[in-house]
Amino acid sequence: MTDSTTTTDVTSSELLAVVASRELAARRTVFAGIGLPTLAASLAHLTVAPQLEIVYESGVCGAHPSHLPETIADAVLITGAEAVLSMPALFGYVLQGGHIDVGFLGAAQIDKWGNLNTSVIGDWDAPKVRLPGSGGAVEVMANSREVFVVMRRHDPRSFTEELDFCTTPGPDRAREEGLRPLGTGVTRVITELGILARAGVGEELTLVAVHPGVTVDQVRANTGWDLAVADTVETVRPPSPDELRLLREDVDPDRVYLR
Amino acid sequence: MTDSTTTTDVTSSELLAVVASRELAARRTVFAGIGLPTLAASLAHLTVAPQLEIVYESGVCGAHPSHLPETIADAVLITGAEAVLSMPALFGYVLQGGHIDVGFLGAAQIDKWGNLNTSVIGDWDAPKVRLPGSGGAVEVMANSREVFVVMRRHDPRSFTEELDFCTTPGPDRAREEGLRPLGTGVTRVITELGILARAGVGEELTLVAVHPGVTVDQVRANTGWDLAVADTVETVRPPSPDELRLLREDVDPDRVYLR
Amino acid sequence: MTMREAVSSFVHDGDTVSLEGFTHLIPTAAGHEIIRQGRRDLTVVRMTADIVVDQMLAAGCVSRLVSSFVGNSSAGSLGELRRRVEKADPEPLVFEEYSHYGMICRYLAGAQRLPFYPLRSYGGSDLPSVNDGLRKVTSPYPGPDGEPEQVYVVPPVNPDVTIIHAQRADRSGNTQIWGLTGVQAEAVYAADKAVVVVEEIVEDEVVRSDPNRTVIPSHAVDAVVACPRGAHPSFAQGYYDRDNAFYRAWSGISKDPATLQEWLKEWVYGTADHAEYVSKLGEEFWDSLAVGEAMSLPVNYGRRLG
Amino acid sequence: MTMREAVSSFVHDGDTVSLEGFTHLIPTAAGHEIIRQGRRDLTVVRMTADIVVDQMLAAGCVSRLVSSFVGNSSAGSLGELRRRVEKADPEPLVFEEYSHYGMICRYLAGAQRLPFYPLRSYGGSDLPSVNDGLRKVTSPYPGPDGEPEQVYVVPPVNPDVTIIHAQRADRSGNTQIWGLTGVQAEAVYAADKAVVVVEEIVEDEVVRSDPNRTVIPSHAVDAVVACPRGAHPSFAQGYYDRDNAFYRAWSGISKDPATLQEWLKEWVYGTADHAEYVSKLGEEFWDSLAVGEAMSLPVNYGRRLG
Repeated sequence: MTDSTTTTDVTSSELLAVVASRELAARRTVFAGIGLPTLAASLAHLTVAPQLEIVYESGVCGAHPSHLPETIADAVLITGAEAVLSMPALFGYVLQGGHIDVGFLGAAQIDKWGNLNTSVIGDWDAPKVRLPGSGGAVEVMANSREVFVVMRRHDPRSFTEELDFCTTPGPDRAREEGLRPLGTGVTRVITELGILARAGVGEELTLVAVHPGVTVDQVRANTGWDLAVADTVETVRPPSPDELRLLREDVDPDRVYLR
Repeated sequence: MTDSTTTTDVTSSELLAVVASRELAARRTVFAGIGLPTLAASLAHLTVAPQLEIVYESGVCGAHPSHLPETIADAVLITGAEAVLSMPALFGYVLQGGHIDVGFLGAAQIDKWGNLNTSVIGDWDAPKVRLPGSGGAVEVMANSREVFVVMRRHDPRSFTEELDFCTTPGPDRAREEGLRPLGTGVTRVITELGILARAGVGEELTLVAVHPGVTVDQVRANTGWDLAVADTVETVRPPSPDELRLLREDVDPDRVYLR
Repeated sequence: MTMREAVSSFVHDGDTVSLEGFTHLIPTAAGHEIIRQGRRDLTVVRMTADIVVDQMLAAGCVSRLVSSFVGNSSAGSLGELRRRVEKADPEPLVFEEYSHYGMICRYLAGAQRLPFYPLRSYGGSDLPSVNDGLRKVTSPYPGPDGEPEQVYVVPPVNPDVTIIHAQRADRSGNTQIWGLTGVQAEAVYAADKAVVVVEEIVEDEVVRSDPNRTVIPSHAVDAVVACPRGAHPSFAQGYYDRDNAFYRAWSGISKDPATLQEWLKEWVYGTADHAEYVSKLGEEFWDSLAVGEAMSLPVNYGRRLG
Repeated sequence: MTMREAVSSFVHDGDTVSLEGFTHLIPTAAGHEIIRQGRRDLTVVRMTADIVVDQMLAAGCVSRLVSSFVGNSSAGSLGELRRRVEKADPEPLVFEEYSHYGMICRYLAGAQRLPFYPLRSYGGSDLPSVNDGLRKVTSPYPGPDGEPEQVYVVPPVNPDVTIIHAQRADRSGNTQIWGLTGVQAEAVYAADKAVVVVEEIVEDEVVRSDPNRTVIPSHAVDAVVACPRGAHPSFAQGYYDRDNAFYRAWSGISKDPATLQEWLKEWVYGTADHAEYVSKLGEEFWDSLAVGEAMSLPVNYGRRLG
C-alpha cells in the first residue's frame, strides 16, 4: 500500500489499529466491536489511554481476558470481568445514558456527513446485497460523545455522495428532523489511505492526514464526493517499533486479527 | 367483638387472617404486605392454596423464611428465596406485566367503589393528618387481577361516601378518565364485622357475609354510605380448630402479629 | 418435559416465536426441534438472527423475521437468509428491521405491558421509512431549550412463546444464568408462554442458595426442558466454549442450497433429538470445547441467629 | 475517600440528593454526615422517606421532598415530617407525592436520558391534581380496541448526586450488592455524581470472581467510601440485621421536637463520624444484630484451556 521503508513489513490491519489507538488518547470509555476496534482499544490501553475502559455491546464492562477475544461476547471476556450487565442496562443506562466517550463503528458506505449504511446495497425492498443491518450502530452513533469509523476499503463505492440507505444517521440528519442526539457523530474516519476528520455538527468530513507515500489526489480520487481537504495535510507517523511490538506480542500474539 | 362460643378466644387479627386466607383458594400469585396479608397468605399456603407464591413489594419471589418476617424486606425473606428481583423488574415485569392474581391492600379510607385513600385526612395541601401515601398501592390496584382489602376498623370515617383524597383509584375511576387498567379492582373487603364483595367494574361493594353475632344493621350503621346488601347474607364460618392451630403453631408461633 | 413435548405444546403453526440469547446461550436445540416438527408460517423474533435462524429459514418454518442484525456474527453470511431477502428464493421473507436497542425496547414494552417504549434512536434514519413500527411521540414536558421535544418510540412485542437457553433451573422453573444475561428476562416476561431450556435441572437448594442469580422466577415459566449442550454452536459460560470453527464453516454450508439441505438432513432430520446430535458430534469434539474452572467466590446471605 | 470528604465534595447547599435503599442498605451514615456538615435547602429524593429523612428534616437540611412513602415503615410515624407537612412547623416542606412505580420510572427515565417514562398507573387518581409531574401521552399505536390509547408518564429525575449503601466495592468503584438490590443502579445512573458507601472495600479479585454480582460498574461511580455498619438501623444482608427496636422507638423520639433534637445532639452532632456512632452503640449491641452464615454455592465462570 505504501512503499515507505518503515512500514514495509506492517500489515493494513496493524496500521489501522495503531492509528486508531492514538486517537483514543486520554479517553475514558470506548464502546468497541471485535476486530480492529478491540485491537486499537487494547493497544491504547497500553500506550496513550491507561484509564481506558472497553465496553462491549454484549454487556461486558472492564474485561480482563486471558486470551484475545474472538467475538464481543467471547467467554474469556466474561471470566474475570469487573461487571456484566443485562442488555437493557447496557444500552439504556450506559450507552443512552451518555457514559460512552468514543464509539467505534464500521460500515459498507459512509457519506460526507458521517452517515452510515450497513443495511443494503441497492433498494431496501429488493436489495442487491442484504447486509447485517444496524446491530447497535444506530444507538452508538446517537449516544456516544464521538464516533470513530474504521474503513478497510477506501474507494468511491464506500465513500459515497449518496448512501443506498441510511441505517445510522449522524446528528446532522437527526437535527433536520428536529431531534437532538447527544454526541457529535463521526469525528474520525481511519482508512488505508489516511484520516478524515470532522469537528462537529454542520461540518463535512475533511482530509487531515495521509499515510506516507499516499497523495491527496489519490485520496480525492478514491472518495465518491468532492472531498474537502485541510489547509495542512499531515503525514501519518508510521507505527513505531514499540507500538508494533506491543500489538504483536502483547495484544494479539496468536495473530487472531493481525492477518 | 362477637360472643360466639367458638370464637371467644379468637383475636381480631386471627379472625381477619383466617377469613382472608380462605379467599385465596386456588390463587397462584399474591402481592402481599407484612402483617395480616402475610399471615393470610402463609395460612392459605398451608390450607386452600398450596401452589400460592407470595410476591413481596421489596422484590422477593418464593420466600422460604426461617422466621416469620417482620417487614416486607426482612433478611429472612431473602435467605433461601427462589428469586430476588430489582424494583424495576418487580414493578414493571411482575406487577404491571400482569402476573399478580391477588393484591392485598389496606387504607385509611375506602369508598363504595373500592377507591382508597392513604395520603391525607383533610386537605392535601394542609392536611389534618399526613398519612404515608401510596407506596406501591396505586400499582397494585391498577395491575392485579383483583384486590383484597383488609380493614381492622369498620366505621363511617373509614368506610366513607367521599374520600378526603383518592390516592389509589379502582378501575371505575380510571375508566371515567378513559384508561383501562388490567384488573377488576377491589373484590373483597374483609373487616371485623364481615365481608363486602364486588364482582367487577360498575358494581358497588355489597355486604355478603357477617361474622357470627353481627347483624346487617350493625354493618350498615358502621358504613358511611348507603350499603348495598346481598339477597342472602351468609354468616362467616368461624375459624376452625385446624386453621387456628396452623396459624398459631406454624405461621406465627412467636406471635409477632397475632396480638 | 422433553424438548419434543415442549415444542409440540407451545409452538404452533403461525405463532410468533422469540428465540433470545446474545451470542451466549442461543437456543439452537429448540430451533432444531421446531424444524423436526415441521412448523410453518412462524414469525421469528430474534435480535441477532444467526445460524439457527438461517437453518429454520432453510427448513421452511419462517415467513416473517423481526430482527436487528442478520448475519453470521463476524464470521460471514447467512446464505439462506440472503437468498430469501435478495431473491425471494425459494420464497419471500417478510423482514422487520430494527436496531438492537429498538428490539430491546420492544421487549421492555412487552414485558411491562406498555403501549410503547421511547428511545433516543432513529432521528434521521431511513429505517422509519421502511418500518411503520417506528413512530414519534411529543413529550408532555418541555425540552432542554424550553421547546416541545420529540422522541421515537417502538411498539411492544408480545410473542406467543419465548424460548431461551440457560445454565440451570429448578423443577418449578426458577432459572439461573451467569455470564451474559442479555435480554432473556424481558423476552420471557413479554411472552404469553415461556419455555426455558437448561444445561441441567438442579435441586431447589442450589437455586435458593443464591436467589440473586435467578434471572427468571418460576411464575414466568411454563416449561423447563433439560437439554445439555443445547446451545451449540454457541456457548454456555462455565459449561462449554463456542464452536468458532462451525461459525466459520456455516458461510460455506449455507452458500449452496443443496449443501445446506444436506446438512439439515444429516444433523437435524437425521437425528431423533438433541441427545443424538450431541453423541453424533462425538466425545473428542466435546473435549475440544471443554472449559476449566473459574469459580465465583461465595457471598454470605446471612442466617438469623436464635 | 472518607465520608466527610465525600459529602463535602459532592453534596452542596441547594442540591438535589437521592438517597436510595428500599428497607435494605439505607445510607443512614451519609445522611448523618450531611447533617453534621449543616447542608441547607436540599431536595431529597427517596422512595421510602423514613427515619433518616425525618432526621435530616429535623436538622433543617431539607426544603423539598420527592417521595412515594412517608412513614416509619410499619412501625409508626415520622414526627418531624408530620409537623412540617401538617403545620409547617418549624417551617414548610415542599412535598412532591408519587407512587413507588412512579418514582422507579422517574429513575428509569433519568438513567436512560429519556424525556419521560410511561406507566399504567394514576388513571382516576387525585395525585395528578396535586402533582404537575404526572401527565398523559397518547400512544401513536391504536389500543386493543382500535381506538387511541392514553397512558400516564412521569418526568426523569436527575439528581445532582445519588448516595447509596452497598455491601462491597473494589477501589475503582465496581459495586456488588446481594439480597434486595432495589432501585440503586437506576438511581446511580440517573445522577450527575454518585457516591457509593460500602461495608467493605475488597480486592479486585473478589469482585472479578463474580462479575454478574456487580450491580454498578465503576464508570458510574465518583467516590467509594468505606463505612462499616453505615446502614444502621436498616440492615446489610449477610453483615448485620435490622434494628427493629430502634424503628419502634423512633415514633416516640420523633413525636416531641425537643426529644428529637436531643437525640440528634447525642448521636449525630455528638459523634465525630460514623465510627464513633458505631462504637458508642457498643459491642454488645452489635452482637445482638449479628447474623450467621448462609453461603451461596459458587458457580463456574469457566477458563479457556490451552
